[in-house]
Amino acid sequence: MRFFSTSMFRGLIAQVAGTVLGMGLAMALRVVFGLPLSSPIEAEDAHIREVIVVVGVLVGAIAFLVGSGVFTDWFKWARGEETSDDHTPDPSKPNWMRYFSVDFDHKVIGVQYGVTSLLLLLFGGIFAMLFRIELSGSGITFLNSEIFKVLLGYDGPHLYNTLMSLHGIVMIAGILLGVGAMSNYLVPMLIGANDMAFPRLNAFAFWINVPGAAILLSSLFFGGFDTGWVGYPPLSLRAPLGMQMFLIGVYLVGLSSIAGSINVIVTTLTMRAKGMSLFRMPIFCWAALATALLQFSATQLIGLSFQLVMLERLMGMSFFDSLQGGDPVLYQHLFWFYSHPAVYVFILPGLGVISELLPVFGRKPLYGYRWVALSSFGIAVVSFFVWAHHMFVSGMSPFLRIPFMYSTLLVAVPTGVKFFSWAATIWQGKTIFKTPMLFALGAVVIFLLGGVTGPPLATIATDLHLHDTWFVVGHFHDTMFGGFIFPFVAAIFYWFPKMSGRMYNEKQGKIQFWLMFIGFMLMSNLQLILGLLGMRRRVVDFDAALGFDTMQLALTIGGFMVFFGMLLFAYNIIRSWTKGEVAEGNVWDSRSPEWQKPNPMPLHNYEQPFEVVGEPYDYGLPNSRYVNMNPAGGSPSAH
Amino acid sequence: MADNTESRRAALNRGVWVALMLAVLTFGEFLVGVIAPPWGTLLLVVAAFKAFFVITEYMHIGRLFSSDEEH
Amino acid sequence: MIHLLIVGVLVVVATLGLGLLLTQTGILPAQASQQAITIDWLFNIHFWFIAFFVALICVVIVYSLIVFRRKAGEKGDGVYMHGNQRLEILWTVVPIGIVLWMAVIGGQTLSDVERRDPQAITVDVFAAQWSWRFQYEVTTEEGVRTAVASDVLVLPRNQQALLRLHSQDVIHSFYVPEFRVKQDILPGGEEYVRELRITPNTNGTYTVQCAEICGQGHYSMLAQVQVVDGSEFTAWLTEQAADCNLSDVECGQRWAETFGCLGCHTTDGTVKIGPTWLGLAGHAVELTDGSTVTADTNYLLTAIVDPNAQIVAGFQPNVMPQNFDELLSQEQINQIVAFIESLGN
Amino acid sequence: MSAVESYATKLVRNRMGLWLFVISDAFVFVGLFIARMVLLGDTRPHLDQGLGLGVTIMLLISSFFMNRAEVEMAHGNRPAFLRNIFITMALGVIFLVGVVGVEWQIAHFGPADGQQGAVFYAMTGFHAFHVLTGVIFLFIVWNNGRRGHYSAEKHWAVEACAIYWHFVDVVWMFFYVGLYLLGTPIV
Repeated sequence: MRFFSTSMFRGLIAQVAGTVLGMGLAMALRVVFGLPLSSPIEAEDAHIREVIVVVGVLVGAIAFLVGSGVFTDWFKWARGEETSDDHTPDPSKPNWMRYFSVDFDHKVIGVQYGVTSLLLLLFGGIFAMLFRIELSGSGITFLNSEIFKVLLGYDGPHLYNTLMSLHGIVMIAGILLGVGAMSNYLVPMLIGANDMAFPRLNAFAFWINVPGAAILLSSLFFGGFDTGWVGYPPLSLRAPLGMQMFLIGVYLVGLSSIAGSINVIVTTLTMRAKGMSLFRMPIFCWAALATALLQFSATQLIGLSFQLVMLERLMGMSFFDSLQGGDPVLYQHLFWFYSHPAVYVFILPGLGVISELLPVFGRKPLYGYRWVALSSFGIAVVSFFVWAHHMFVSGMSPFLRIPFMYSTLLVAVPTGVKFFSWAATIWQGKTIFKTPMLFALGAVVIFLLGGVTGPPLATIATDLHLHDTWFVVGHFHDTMFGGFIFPFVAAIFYWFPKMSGRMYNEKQGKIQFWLMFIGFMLMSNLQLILGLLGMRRRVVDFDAALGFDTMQLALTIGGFMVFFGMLLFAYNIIRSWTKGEVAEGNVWDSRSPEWQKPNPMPLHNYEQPFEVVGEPYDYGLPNSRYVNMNPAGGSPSAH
Repeated sequence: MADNTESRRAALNRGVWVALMLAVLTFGEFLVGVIAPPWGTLLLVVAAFKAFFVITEYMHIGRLFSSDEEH
Repeated sequence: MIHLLIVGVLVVVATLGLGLLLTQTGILPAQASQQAITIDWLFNIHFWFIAFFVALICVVIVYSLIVFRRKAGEKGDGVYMHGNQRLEILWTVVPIGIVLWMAVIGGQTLSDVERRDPQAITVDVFAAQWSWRFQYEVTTEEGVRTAVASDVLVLPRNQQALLRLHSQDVIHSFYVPEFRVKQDILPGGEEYVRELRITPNTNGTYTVQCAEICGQGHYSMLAQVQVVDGSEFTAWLTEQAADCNLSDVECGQRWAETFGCLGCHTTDGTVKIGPTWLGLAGHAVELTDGSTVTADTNYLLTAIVDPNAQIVAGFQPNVMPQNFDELLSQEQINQIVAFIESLGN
Repeated sequence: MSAVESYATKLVRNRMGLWLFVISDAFVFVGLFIARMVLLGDTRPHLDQGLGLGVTIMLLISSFFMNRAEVEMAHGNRPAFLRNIFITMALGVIFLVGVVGVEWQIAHFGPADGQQGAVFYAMTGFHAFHVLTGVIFLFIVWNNGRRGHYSAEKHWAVEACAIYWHFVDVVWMFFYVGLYLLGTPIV
């Protein structure tokens, strides 16, 4: 019953009420201005409904935030009232309630991000499995089932397009939240801060995702959309109402990303422990900082491009419809200016986790720390100048193509530095094969595939063949699994004792790894081969004469292996959270400051600020310390 | 407050100078834009100049990089 | 040192194995154009680099994990080595050199692929949701210039074809895997027409696919490409340029095929994107506003030239192109109606 | 319990956070400006020049008063601060009325009329939304100042408000050129 007094519940109730209210408001305004509420002409009637629903949904999103209570402190400030900086939780409430309520503790927010992320990844996975069943053979069969028509009002190719588009964007939202989870949970802890710089902004940045995700998923019930996750106009101008839900949902998630990244930058730059110069930060913080720089700047342009599409749909303003004087290629420029750097937003934190874990389990220093740190920045900076490689065949000005080919190929250089450094770190290491390390190693291999399949796409002549084929799908899944999914799973296993105070089940973790690694290799290599053979992407059906049936069936099996691996993961962490073996002390024998504290992490991370006295990854160097946990007392607690 | 009077005067005067500068530039822009439209690039340069004034003088971007308080 | 030597040998072996696997097992479709030859040459260079890089990293990692792994009961840390400035500079500078070289040969390949032949024959490609139409300009024996439309792209072998790509609604993309090239097709006027040059070099039948998602029927937006000898091509074009001298119904069927009607409307009763034509003419049709009309000749004429006027229940407005009255002559429209009416029972 | 952080420490963070927000927001306007350059090129919408100059001057003068208000507060001169910030707010409202209330009504085209309508209403609309939020911010600061908040030492809210308001002004400097002065008018 206490669930009913949580922010989550109050927010969702407020969102429903707000949506209804907003729709009523829109209708009332139309009546006041003498506009019709319906029209005998089908197209016009649909447009009127769209305007009303969009206003309702926007009001609903704001209502969620007000209802959940994220704004409460800010409203107090606006009225000139003081608020307390002490966020010690109410002891009369059970601990689980904190995770469903507005809480300013970065560890709670980090877990909230993480759980929401995993939920979205689950939805994205279910969508993928649905259309994978369809794609396991030629002919349209499964998605023509009566049940879909009954449930959603549409089926067949349109359902495929909707599922495929939603799979893409829901996964991306899930990944963005996962990035938020890692940044929020880890950055303050690793740099010795007790919280983020702006705890309220942090809570806002998380909670805005909840209505955002709800709206995004609701597009399934508003007729879906058939544009893929890129939403290119003019197609997105003609898509059903579900398109608007996609645009609004992504916009809200993007807003979260911007707010969160500002927090990360300020926290990293101003709240480091004494003695922690930038080049003595744990390597993950470099990745988080580079990520945040991309997020806070580029995200605005996808927001803008989506708003312009919304305005074009709602008000008939012609930005992108070339039949009305707009320019469809302009949208692609605005969209990719974010969406290319976004890919690095997804992978940089993951690469940071890999760099963080390899030394701990290899018992060796991270090879070339400075180069690894700066390569994150190199990738971030270069990524601003490569967006048009998504547009080699788009019909943009031809003179743009060659410069973008050069800049894109240059991304290989800092990425290469990372690979060489990882290989050198692993070389001659006394590797301990615990689950987090398995996932980190798996990530290196998978990301390697993603890396080497990049240059054929970056080179225009070969891209002419590969663009919009399954090769792109394979390349992208390689980078996402190697750059995010595997490192994210590794990070959750690795810091699980910090979160819960307990250990995960090692055996299940290892089964999960092999299930996912083998399944993924099967899946992604077949995607790459299908693409090379010329199978275009985003099609519900393919000609049986092409002979792709067997490969597609195997691909589906690989996909399901990955899916079941993730289900096992969910089972493992849910069960271990309460039933796992109690994990005491420095489980991994790590030098990092957070492991010098008890598990789970104390409420206020470091009551006693620590001092950095050495390099972070000097494993194998006798008598070296990274942190002095008790600078006043002088007694070393870290080795 | 008496000890602040001098710095206050100086700050207010600075504000006046910036405003005058902006007014002159804006009027110039207007004339160029209305009389000689092809000089578009020049107008953007002038606008950037104005923006630079506001960012340094009114928005005090310098404070971002100074750790000590000015007053 | 001995370890590095073994790794070196293994890298060479793995590179050779992987490189041969990628270049010799036919993971690219058949080549059917001059452009494909050039592009595949570049693909093979990429494949060798991929093979080398994958081999290098994987061999080092796997070798280290197996040989140096922590054996049972072993304690202590790995070898302390925190970095080597020279090595780092080396593996930054060498890749820069490599990618610059790749970019240079990439640029050369591109200019090779896009080389213009002034003798190229021009074909106007019209893409619409969800059909293809190819239009040739022919000068008949009497010296009259006339357009020939076809739903099959016929191209002469060893002659460059200049495709001018037009879209009537959303973005599409012209893609024939065997030709290796692809170009998005933008809607809008002449300003948005994009060009693609292909020099087919092997006779055969291929498929044009739309490679940019364009809505419900995207998956079925296919057309046939036939590469034939030059003389055969000329004969085909002359034949097409002749007026349709068949019966109205047969001519109607021909227009329905060439102008893409059958991409959405079937003649066998299955429902695709639009209503089927089988058993349509003369029968009652329920509209979205709930009313019912009879599909007589007038209804069919309106449905072709102004498709949004009456939407059949269960179908969407704005799906069918609204410019058929510009594309087709009145005679052609009448013949299509005659064809639909022939399917009435 | 962690030590309560000092006002000065927080001020450094707040400034950095606000500036990051401003830079981030600037990307939207840069995007809009690029869209304008792509869609309109060397033409400009057909607009009332007098009105354009008028609202621009209003906004510039408001920035001047905003600066005065901040200087006065930094020197603890509350009445002058309140007076100046009120004038800023009033000028902001006049700007809004000038753009949304007058220019939008007398323009020769609506939002759905081709690229010039799309560009003009999008640019002024996005900017007007920022002016509106700025006016609300000014009102909150004015209202709290009236009730005795802020001092010469602690007035971050005033500084934040000033930075935001000047930012809105800076954006308009470019938008004024982009909408009213650049290129030849579309007839």
